[in-house]
Amino acid sequence: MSETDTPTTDETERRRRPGRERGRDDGKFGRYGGQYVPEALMPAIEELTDAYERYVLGNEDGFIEEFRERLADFGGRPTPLQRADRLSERYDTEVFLKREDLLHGGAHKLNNALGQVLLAKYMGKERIIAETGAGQHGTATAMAAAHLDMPCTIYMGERDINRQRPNVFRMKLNGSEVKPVTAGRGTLKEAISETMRDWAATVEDTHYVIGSIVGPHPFPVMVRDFQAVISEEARAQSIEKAGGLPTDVVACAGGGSNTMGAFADFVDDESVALHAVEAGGSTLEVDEEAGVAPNSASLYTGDEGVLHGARTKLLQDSDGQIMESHSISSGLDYAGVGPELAYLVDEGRVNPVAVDDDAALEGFHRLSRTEGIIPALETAHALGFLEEHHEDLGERVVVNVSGRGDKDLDAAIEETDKRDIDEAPDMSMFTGGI
Amino acid sequence: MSETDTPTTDETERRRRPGRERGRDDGKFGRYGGQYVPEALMPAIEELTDAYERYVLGNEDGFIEEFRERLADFGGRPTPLQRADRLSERYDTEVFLKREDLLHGGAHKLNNALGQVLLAKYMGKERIIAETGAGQHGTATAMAAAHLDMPCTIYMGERDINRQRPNVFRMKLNGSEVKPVTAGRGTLKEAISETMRDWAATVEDTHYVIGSIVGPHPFPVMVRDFQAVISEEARAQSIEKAGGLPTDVVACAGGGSNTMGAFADFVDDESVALHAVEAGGSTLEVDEEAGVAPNSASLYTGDEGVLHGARTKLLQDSDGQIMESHSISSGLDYAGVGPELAYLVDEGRVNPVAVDDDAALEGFHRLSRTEGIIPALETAHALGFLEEHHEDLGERVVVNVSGRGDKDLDAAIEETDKRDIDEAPDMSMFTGGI
Amino acid sequence: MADAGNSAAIAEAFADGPAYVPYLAVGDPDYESSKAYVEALDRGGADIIELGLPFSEPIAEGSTIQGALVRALEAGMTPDRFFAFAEEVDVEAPLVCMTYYNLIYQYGSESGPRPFVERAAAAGIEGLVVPDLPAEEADPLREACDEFGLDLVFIVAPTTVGDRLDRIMSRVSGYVYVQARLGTTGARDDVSDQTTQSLDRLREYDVPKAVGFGISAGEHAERIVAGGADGIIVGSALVDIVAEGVEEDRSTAEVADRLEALSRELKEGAERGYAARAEAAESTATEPR
Amino acid sequence: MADAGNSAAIAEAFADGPAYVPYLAVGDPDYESSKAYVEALDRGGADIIELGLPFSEPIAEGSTIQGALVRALEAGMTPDRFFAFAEEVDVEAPLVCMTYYNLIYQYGSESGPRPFVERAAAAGIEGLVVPDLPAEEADPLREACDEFGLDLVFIVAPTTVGDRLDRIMSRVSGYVYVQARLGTTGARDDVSDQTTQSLDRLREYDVPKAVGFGISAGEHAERIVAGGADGIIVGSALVDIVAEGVEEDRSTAEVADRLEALSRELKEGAERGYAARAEAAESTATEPR
Ligand SMILES: Cc1ncc(COP(=O)(O)O)c(C=O)c1O
Ligand SMILES: Cc1ncc(COP(=O)(O)O)c(C=O)c1O
Repeated sequence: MSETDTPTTDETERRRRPGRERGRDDGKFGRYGGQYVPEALMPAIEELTDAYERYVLGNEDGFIEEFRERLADFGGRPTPLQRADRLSERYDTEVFLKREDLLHGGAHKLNNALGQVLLAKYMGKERIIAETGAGQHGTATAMAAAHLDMPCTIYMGERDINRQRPNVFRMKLNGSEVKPVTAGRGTLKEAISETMRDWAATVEDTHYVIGSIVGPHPFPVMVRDFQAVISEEARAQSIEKAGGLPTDVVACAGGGSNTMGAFADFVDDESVALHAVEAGGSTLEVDEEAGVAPNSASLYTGDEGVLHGARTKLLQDSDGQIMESHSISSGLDYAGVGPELAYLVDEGRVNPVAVDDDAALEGFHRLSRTEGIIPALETAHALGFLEEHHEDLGERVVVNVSGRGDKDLDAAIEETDKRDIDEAPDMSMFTGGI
Repeated sequence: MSETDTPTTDETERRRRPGRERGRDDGKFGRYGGQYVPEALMPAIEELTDAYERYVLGNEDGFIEEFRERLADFGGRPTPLQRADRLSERYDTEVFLKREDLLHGGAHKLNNALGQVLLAKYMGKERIIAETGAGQHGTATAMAAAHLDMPCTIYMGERDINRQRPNVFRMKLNGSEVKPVTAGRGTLKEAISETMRDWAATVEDTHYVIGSIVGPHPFPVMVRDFQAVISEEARAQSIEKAGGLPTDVVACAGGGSNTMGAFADFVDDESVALHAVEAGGSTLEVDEEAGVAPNSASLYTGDEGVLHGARTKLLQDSDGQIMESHSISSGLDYAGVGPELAYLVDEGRVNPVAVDDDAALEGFHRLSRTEGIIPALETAHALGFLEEHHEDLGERVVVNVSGRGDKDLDAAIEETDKRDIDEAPDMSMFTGGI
Repeated sequence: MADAGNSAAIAEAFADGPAYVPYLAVGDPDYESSKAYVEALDRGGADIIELGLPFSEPIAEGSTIQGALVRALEAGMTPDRFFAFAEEVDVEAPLVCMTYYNLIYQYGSESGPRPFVERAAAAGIEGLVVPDLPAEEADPLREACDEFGLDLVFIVAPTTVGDRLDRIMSRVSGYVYVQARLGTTGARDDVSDQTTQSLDRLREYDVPKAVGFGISAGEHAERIVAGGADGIIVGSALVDIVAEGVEEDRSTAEVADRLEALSRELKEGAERGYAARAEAAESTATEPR
Repeated sequence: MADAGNSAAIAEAFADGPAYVPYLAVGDPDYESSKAYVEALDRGGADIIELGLPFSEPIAEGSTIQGALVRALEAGMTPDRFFAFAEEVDVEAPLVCMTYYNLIYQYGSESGPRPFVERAAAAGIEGLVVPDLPAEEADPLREACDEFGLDLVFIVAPTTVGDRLDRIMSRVSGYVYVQARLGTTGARDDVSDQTTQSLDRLREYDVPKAVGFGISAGEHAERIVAGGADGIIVGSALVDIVAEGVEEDRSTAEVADRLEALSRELKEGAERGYAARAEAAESTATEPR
């Protein structure tokens, strides 16, 4: 509590700096952002924009206090900023870990899900819907909905359901309905379309909880503002613990919510370098013919386009069709990225980097073995970056540990099996899965 | 931080009250406790007693500060004391949850594991060993050992290894060696014997991290002192949040470490009722012939005896042979219990209760569905108690949520399948496991 | 009314009598069959034909049309093949292209919508509908449409009121696509109250109102036109016939016949509705009270 | 030395020459075979026989003896059957019962060790070894033993020094069980330095010293006795023969023969060691320098 309480005045001031204000008024980040949605959703989006301005920005009815209190008591905030002793030694620089893996549910996702479900309650909505791919956002939303006593439906591709049964069970335990989406390939893309479809028919009483800083305005700013607690805490903790601002902040980027959450409060601190680490997959080459990018490096390799309600950087073929992306970590496996990150990359404020599957898997094993923290495979990309680029970094590096890896044990076994990784344990008894 | 920092003077004083001092000098809790171990282990135990007195009680070399700092930064302390809105409504009393499920690793076990591994380091030991049943203590120890860069070997029954593969994988990811114990039935009992055997041969450079408030002195007091942070925080939080001490504290009890952790700082507060909830299993009747107690209610139904180094209450047949215990939750499945709890029960200070498998499973589903927290099946017993006895409780009840239930999804599916539980979700797609 | 738009042919379609505006996804289930199907719509009495150019993430479509777009994509449909199709297909009704903004934005080497519109115009397309393009973001496309003589159709929902409605209606041309109900596309059996309210709200705007979303039979068409619509837009009910044809392995000719038959039914329904409305108007006019 | 204990028979066993003290778990693998095996030890020259009464949690045993205890428990061994066994078995060597404290504590209706000791005495048991009972907690058992004339044997480890050693040695009677090395029971091939050091440390105490843990052959026995031990305790090496018999399905007679043979070897080894020691002592006595 002391971390967030002490610098209150500072914080209020900081929340008014340009980096924190960006996009709040019109949903634009330079050329990116906007509201590219079917007309039927516009009223919902306008209502949400209005609610965002009143409750989140204006703190009407004490929304912000309730949000922070619930994040603390239910979510477990503040999360620690931990010095990683052995990584610090390995890289001969101070490495700090922002421990979002300790948040209730095991990832940063709850910051946003709790904020949105609470906002829906303030708006008088009676029902929550959300899409989920691997299930992380779905489980966070289901938890928040149970906590706040809101009926909740989660759309999930049928193929994803079969791959992520433990997460499906967790959502159901929390009382959410999980609706299988059978269209197309039965993955995240189709689940998003189906959720939009539900929303279009039920806007009046339903709120759609988007899971990252993507989608139409106000989602990108709103999700960023909910996730900004990561950098608000980390900034104060770094000053208190390490005696100053970090030189570098590193976060993985799928849609980019943990990323902007970790960056938000540092954007205006020009001395702090910001590194967004995307999934380089197996290669950065794309297969135009098959419409497949074997990576999800939309910031690093993508072009401007319009997807899921916003103008941003995308993985697309020359016609503008969205490519199928690929990553060892399902949470990074998305062809788009938040418009704010696209903007900050164009501006040169954020450094986009791609780390491939191999390096991420090594990062996964390295943190598990040397620090006693099993990271999510998403987070593992940020750790892969550290290994590859530590010589280019300053003397105080904060890495956002966006989530824990318990959800990834099966994937880690399967992928480790295919490779020869120094820091991996003897895997023989696990061949064939857990 | 504020919760543990603010009442420092109070705390120092409280740590000297009779309830906190009990057993520290001679390892005796009335007739219980002691050091019933093979002579070969005595020097190790004396060395440990000495180290416990110097570092843990005497704070030599700043042990306590380092322990607290690592618990905060690595472990995620303090954990919140959360008001459970819907349970409060349901029972018409204020229900607060002490969220040990948010601790790194997902259970209270790390408080102790981190304390002991750190102590081993202060003692100059070079190697850690531990036993584990379901794997919770093993994973906590493996994490702590990785964090503190200590080689670690975990003994685990072969049968348990096959039932708990994800936990085995987590330990290996953290760099621990997991040694299968093939003797006997290949479960916790045999793993304990095997670990003692290792220790007897390696006492000079090895520390044995016992996982609960059991075993010979100084383990029961030491583990209690490490776990006492739970009640230290909860007491301050209850005063701060709810305006006073709780009327009741409820915790499940296997060996009893989360239990004494949750009770320790309240033992001297006579107004606070302390409820230790044991696993009632399928029935409290025992099958003398087969040597099987289909429960693990050693406080509630057991007799005095000597097991694993201490005199305490046990499940045993009339000859004194230890019975095989049973519970839906593997963490409570132990025929003994901490000697301090045995004493406090005899004194009438702690109320022993048994909650059966059915009620525990209902508690598991109830908390998941209504509060958005999936509890460990161990914890679920404490929630079952709340449902059955809420009318006998006062107006402010603290329940210790000793761990999260992610480890129990398979067991929950299997057990829910056999019953008809109102609050359970539709389980059809999960029949046959995840 | 007719002079509200850029395209004379579209204006013409609403000029005398109600417009029947069918929709099919181009290339569903393959290029050649699709051509036969679109021509069947024309024979069935289409006044305007909306041709769907498939996008990989069709967030505004119901599952029926989503299915059609997936089939078309899998059979290799691209913007260039779409334009070739528009050039080759032998129909009298003017063609309107319905697609998502990213395809429009990416087309050609120059960034922005102009190359797409230029190419569409060359292929004989008379108008565009872009369900994910809000009025606020539409100016560049609006300009390109004006430059090349295309109409830009917008969708208004039952929830579109006040400022939003004004903003849209100030940019629309050709016709306005009146979404009959909340929800996405898909054939339904009833006619919604929301339709009537939307038409009331739009009365003051001088542009043809075509109602779509969920129309599946002649009787619906009749009631909707009787209720004041200047046209009806039918998509899912027609796509269902194509999908069924794929499932049941029907011949192209048979599917085409069914499309033509349903078109005829819808068109006739619309005309009956129009007649009823004219009658009602006349009786109100002659019997004022 | 001999008058240090309660049991004359035990004192006798150490009186002239080294004591060979074999151990077997009673009831392994069944009651009758076990009787034959214990009798074979006697024939093989046992001076004292340690009988293991199986406890479900034998934390001090190596896996060999643990296995034996599990087999015996599964075959139905209980304290009462153990006492019956002690009464029935036909041996000359005095019997010592080795078990864990919980079984002693729980026996009979009265709480505490007295009923167990009383019954043991009645069954002809001459002494007790309780590996999980520390000297500090031993007074009630010590008293009962004194009351009924049993010896109470304690184990000292290589790490037992100073105060702890004094505390133990002030309570021991009959003989002291010298643990040859760290670790738990189990047959090994070498003789440890720790043994020699332990024996040195114990020289000042006036009670027979029997060395155990890991002795498996006559030669070991010889070296240990030559090094100063008054007796050797052998467990795992004998239990291995029983276990092998179970695995290989050998006849009781064959297993008994093997036990007898190994006993003879061990006993002879011990005697050789004793002779060597006596010789060395004599030569030191006659050639002082
Ligand atoms: C642990 C974790 N990290 C990162 C991500 C990527 O999402 P974002 O880029 O929005 O933070 C996810 C998504 O599921 C995740 O679960
Ligand atoms: C979550 C949880 N709660 C409770 C227990 C029981 O242990 P104790 O009684 O020592 O707290 C365990 C043991 O594994 C556990 O994992």
